[in-house]
Amino acid sequence: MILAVLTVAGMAAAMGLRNAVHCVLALTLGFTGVAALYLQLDAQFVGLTQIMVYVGAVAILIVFVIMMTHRSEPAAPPNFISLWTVGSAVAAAVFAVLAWAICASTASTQGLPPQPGVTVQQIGDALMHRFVLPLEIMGLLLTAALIGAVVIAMGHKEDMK
Amino acid sequence: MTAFPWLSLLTALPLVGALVLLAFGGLGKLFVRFSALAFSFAALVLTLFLWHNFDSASGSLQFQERISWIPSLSVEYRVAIDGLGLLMLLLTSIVVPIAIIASCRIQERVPLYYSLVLILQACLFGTFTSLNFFHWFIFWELSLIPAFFLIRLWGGPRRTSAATQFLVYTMVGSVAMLLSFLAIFLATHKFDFIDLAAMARNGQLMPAVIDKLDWRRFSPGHLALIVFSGALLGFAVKVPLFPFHTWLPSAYSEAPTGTTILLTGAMSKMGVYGFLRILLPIFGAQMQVVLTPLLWLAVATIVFSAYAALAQKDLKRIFAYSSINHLGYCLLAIFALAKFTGVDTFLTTQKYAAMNGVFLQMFNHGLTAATLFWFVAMLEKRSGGLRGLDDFGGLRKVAPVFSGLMGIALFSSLGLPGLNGFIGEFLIFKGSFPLVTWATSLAVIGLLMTAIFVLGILQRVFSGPLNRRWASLPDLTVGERIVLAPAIGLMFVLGLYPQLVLGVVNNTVIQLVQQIKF
Amino acid sequence: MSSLQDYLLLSSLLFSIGFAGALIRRNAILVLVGIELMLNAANLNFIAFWRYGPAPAALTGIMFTIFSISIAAAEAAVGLGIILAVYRHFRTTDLNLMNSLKG
Amino acid sequence: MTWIVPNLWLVPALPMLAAAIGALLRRRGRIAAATLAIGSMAVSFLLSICALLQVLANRSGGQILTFNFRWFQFGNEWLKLGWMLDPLTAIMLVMVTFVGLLIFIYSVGYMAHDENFTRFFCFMALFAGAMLGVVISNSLLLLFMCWEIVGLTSYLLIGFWYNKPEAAAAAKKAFITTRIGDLAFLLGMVWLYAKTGTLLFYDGGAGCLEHSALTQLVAQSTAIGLAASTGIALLIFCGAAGKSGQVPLHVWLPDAMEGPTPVSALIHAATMVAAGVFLIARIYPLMSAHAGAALTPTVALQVVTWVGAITALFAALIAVAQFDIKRILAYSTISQLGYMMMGLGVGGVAVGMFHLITHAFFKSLLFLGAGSVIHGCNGEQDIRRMGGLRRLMPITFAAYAVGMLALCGFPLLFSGFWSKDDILRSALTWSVSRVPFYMGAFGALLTAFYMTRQVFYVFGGSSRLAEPSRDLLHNSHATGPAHASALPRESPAVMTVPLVILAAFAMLLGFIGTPAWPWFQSFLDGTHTTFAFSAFSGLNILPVMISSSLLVFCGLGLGWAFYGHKPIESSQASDPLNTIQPSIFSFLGHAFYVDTLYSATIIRWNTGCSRVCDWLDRWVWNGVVQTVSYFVVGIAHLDDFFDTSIVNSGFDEGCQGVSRSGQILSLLQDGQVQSYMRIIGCALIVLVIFLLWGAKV
Repeated sequence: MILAVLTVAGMAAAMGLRNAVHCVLALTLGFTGVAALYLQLDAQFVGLTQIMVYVGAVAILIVFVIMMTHRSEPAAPPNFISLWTVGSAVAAAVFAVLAWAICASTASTQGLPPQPGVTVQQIGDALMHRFVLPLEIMGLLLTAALIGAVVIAMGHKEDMK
Repeated sequence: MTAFPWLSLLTALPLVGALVLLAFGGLGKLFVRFSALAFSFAALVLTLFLWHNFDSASGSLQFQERISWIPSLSVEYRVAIDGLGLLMLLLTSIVVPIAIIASCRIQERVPLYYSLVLILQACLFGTFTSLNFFHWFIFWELSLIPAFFLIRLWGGPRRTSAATQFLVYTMVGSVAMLLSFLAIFLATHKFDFIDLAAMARNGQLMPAVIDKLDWRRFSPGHLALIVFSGALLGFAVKVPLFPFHTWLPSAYSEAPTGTTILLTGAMSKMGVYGFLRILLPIFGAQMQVVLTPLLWLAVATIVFSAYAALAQKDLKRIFAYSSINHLGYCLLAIFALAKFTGVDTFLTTQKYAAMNGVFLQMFNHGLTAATLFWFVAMLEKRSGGLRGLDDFGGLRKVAPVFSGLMGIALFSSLGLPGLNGFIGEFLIFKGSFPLVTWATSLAVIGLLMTAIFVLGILQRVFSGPLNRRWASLPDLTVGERIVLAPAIGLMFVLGLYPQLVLGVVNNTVIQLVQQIKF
Repeated sequence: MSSLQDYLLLSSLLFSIGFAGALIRRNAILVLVGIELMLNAANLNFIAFWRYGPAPAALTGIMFTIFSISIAAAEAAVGLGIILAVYRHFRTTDLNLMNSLKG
Repeated sequence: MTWIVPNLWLVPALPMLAAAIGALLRRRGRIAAATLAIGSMAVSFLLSICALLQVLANRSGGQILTFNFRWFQFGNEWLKLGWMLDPLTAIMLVMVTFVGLLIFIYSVGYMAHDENFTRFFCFMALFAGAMLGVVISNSLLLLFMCWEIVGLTSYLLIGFWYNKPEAAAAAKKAFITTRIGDLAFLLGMVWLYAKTGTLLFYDGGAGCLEHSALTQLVAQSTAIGLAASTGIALLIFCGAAGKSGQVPLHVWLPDAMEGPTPVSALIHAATMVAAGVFLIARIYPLMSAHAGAALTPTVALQVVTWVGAITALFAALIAVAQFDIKRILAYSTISQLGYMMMGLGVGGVAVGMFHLITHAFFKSLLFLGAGSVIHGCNGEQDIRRMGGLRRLMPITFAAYAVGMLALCGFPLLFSGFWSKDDILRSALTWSVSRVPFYMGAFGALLTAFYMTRQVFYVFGGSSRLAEPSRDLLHNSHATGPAHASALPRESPAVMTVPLVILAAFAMLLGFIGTPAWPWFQSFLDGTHTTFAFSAFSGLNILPVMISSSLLVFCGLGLGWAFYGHKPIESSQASDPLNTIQPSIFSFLGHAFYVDTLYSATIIRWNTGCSRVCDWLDRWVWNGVVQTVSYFVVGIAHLDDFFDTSIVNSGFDEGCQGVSRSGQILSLLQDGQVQSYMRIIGCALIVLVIFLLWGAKV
């Protein structure tokens, strides 16, 4: 419960704060909260991955980019209010229907089953046997993303020269 | 047969000429005129070459080219000529140079004019050589377009309505014909004239049409007649057959005279050619069913046009009606050919005579009418465009050579023995008289009326006191005499020695007549 | 606490927050952040369903989450790269000013 | 001398060649043209003599010499032409070439001052060639072709002075009138061809005038009950009637006198008009073919006889009341042609042909004499303004008198007597009716009368040439003296010598066909004859001779009583006959108003017909088309309206609507990522609601 409040607060702050850097800091808090939730759900490996990837890599990346763009959010245009209200209204509506759906569902009320006891070795086995093809594709995807990101970021430099 | 494609070459030659004229039209009018003439003479030489190499002893289709084109529609490119096609090619090749020479009054858009003339020539060549309905019809229709523009752009004061009338009239006929042939195609899946004629000969064609089309609303006989009359309409408008002739006088008189020469000399033969090549072999049986009305129409064409010619004041209109009249004799003979079938030796001989007469008459009329319009062109050149019957008078005094030579052409048109017009008419009368006695006897009135209006021209234009206005009208120049001499000479040659033509076409005639079986 | 429904409600709340952020913020980077949030919400759902699902031994939820995180990382890298490139071009990261696709 | 048969074509070909060369000569080549024409005629004449000798030598053989050749082919047949040599051909050849030669020579003088001298000889030579072609041809087709060319040259020569509108009109009239007959001829020929399969007259048994063809023709009958042979013969006779000026196609011949006088002499007196008679003589086997042993003449011959008799009398009556010297001779020619036809009808080839030959000589003599008179009188043709020429033109007068007496049939000495007598004698014994005989006899009386009248008018009394013409009298007196200066004078020798030669023949030629020595008749029939005075005692011979002599004397006497007894003093004086019976005289003077009748009926009808046809063409046939086309154009306009205002504008509206809605919708597409996401969110909401709703229901 505390974790949930912490996470939601972090996330809301990440979305609500004005300063982008503050946002990222709040975001790390949110990410960490989510990781804690994973741990609570007996998914230790995923939780640690979450911390490493999101808190360790993505958040840092975002900070870099924010610094490189070096701009704070510009002054709100006249229609900022309407944008804000419409956006939050839609989001609220989405939450409303989702919540309604969740509450309406009969499946979601069952109790917690016994702990499965998942080891990292099991995960490794699954990755190497049953999910080997997605893993390879994932590797490819990451490589491509890496190269792509570099190319996108560099291509313009060459153009600008 | 993998022989050299002479006929395709012949058809392509004027087209190339037209392109050359359009491309190099900027080099001056003189260049255009001479190169147009050069191309038409090249075509003439090529035709004479074909004439020379034609095997008149066989009379069947020669110089054949046959290439599969759209097999699914049974369309193939098939061209060949027999005596009939050869004669028409020769006539076209003779008429076109005449038309080009006679067009020297044209001063505007000269390259376009001559290239249209050459395109028209190519279409004519195509029409006279094609044996497959598909590309035959393309040539047939395509020939309208240059003709239309020649009338529309260079014609007289009422050219617009004349050109439109011409186009619409012939188009309506063509559409009717197209529908008929589509009906036949749907039934037989054949477009080839020779194949269709063979089917008609075996009595398979119309049953097939009746079976396949399956229009229960019409009795079988009526259905066959409907298909026939569609095709008939297409040709009847072109020839023309009374009462589908009214486009002709205005078209002929409004067209520039060079074009009129083409229209009367070569294009009007397309209709008669169609009657001989297509209608008679394929629809002979239907023709026989409605023979009596057709004969009356032919007689009406002859008599009526001759009378109408008598009432005209414009030389070109007179000759236009005279053209209708002359081709009316051809139609009379063609209808007479459908009168009897069978192997009676006597009747077959009459048919040989009639069809030989038709051939000769077509050629002669082409030559004579072209020459007459040529004279009108020369007269217009001298008079500044006047060509009324009463605008002149006594021209023999100032232009004796002109009068004399035009007199020869006029008497040739009248059918004077010794000149070319006579033999054709004699053979037609000789052949038709035993076949359709009454119609032939009535048609004689046309001969009489022709004499009256021809002499009327001689009397009012060339005789009598000299009209002061033309006191200084120049006679024919030496150049004009030289170019006229072959045409006039040919009239004498054919009048005295018709075997020159008949010897070449006779075997074709025998074959065609023997193919009229149903 | 700790019923499936609660987790699901939490994840949908996170999703809505991320969605709201993506809708409201005009800084492209923060929009991207919103999207990351939505992805996290989805991941949380996966894990929750895995934990409460009938066959946790099959590890499908975990696997899915692992792959999703990887993709999210890649997406973040490429997305930020694009944002950098766009920034160089437009000299702004304000989404409202980037309307080249306007019809 | 058999070489002449295959080379007989040279006889017509030489003048034709001369004509062809003459046509290419320039106007200045006068001598060359005349030399060519006369030379070719002379050679043709010599060849004709050879032909005649050949026939004479061949008389015992009896067969007809032919030479046929192939002209062109149609189907499996060849159309053959050919020429032949029989007595008829030979005698005609000699006559045509001889008379032609003389007239050619005469023309050199007569046409001396004409600017189209070369053209004249070209036409004349062409005519001679064509006429000779008619004579020698062994094929009806070849005959017809030459026949038409003869008609053409006649047309050209009548209209020779083309700048005179009357001449041009007369030429046209001549051609068209004869053409009417010719077309019937054409039909007859085509019919004959269809029935017999050949147009050769004699072809070794296969010709159309030979026995097998004729029996076949006689056996077949037409729809109206006549034998085919009769129908064909009558149609061909129409052609002959047109050419020979038989009633009712005679109207062109008097008008044809607009041509130069040598033309009238050669073409419209001696040869061309006789071609019709010759044609009937040529196809006489066909005309007289009848089935079995019928004794009465065939229908065709009866028609020929009646037409001939009517023409003979009719034209003679008209001739009485004419004033133009050439018109009198023209009507006289028509009348004599009628006699010839009648002779053919009642007596056969020999009778008709004998008159044809004698007539050719004396009528060309008369025409040439008249030409000489006109030449001497500076172109005057009105006999009322002549007079007194007997002293001024003695040679002409003498020759003319011979011709006149020959034409009248003055007994014993002159050729006309014998030939006319022959006809009358045959008519008397005609088995069908005697009326033709009486008509012929009355015609003979009239002939003598009108010729006497003419001679007294022209040669008697004193010259009235100086008097102002009747037409000018009312207009002006000033032109009178100018005319008066030219006194009639004798023509040059080149004109008078032919006259004299012809006069000699006009007298002597009769003796080859007298009843006592019918050489001519037997020559044509191919039998031998001997000289025997006793023949005069035969049936009807002397009575007819005497009665016809009496008629001639009667006519001469009447003529003298009216015109010679009291010479005409003034050109204004009324004709004595006119004073007696003005209405009849004027009726005859206008030639029974036949021309007026024709122009009021046939010609007007014809013109009307042509107008109607033209009108129909312009308004009715074309009108139908125009109506249809206007209708179509109307529909097109309607269609156009429909197109532009409904279909097109509807389409336009649709297009605009689409683009407007596009504009509206493009507002959605604002390029704002967040708007899109917003919409996605909304969609998500809707989707979830929808799913839940669906799950519930």
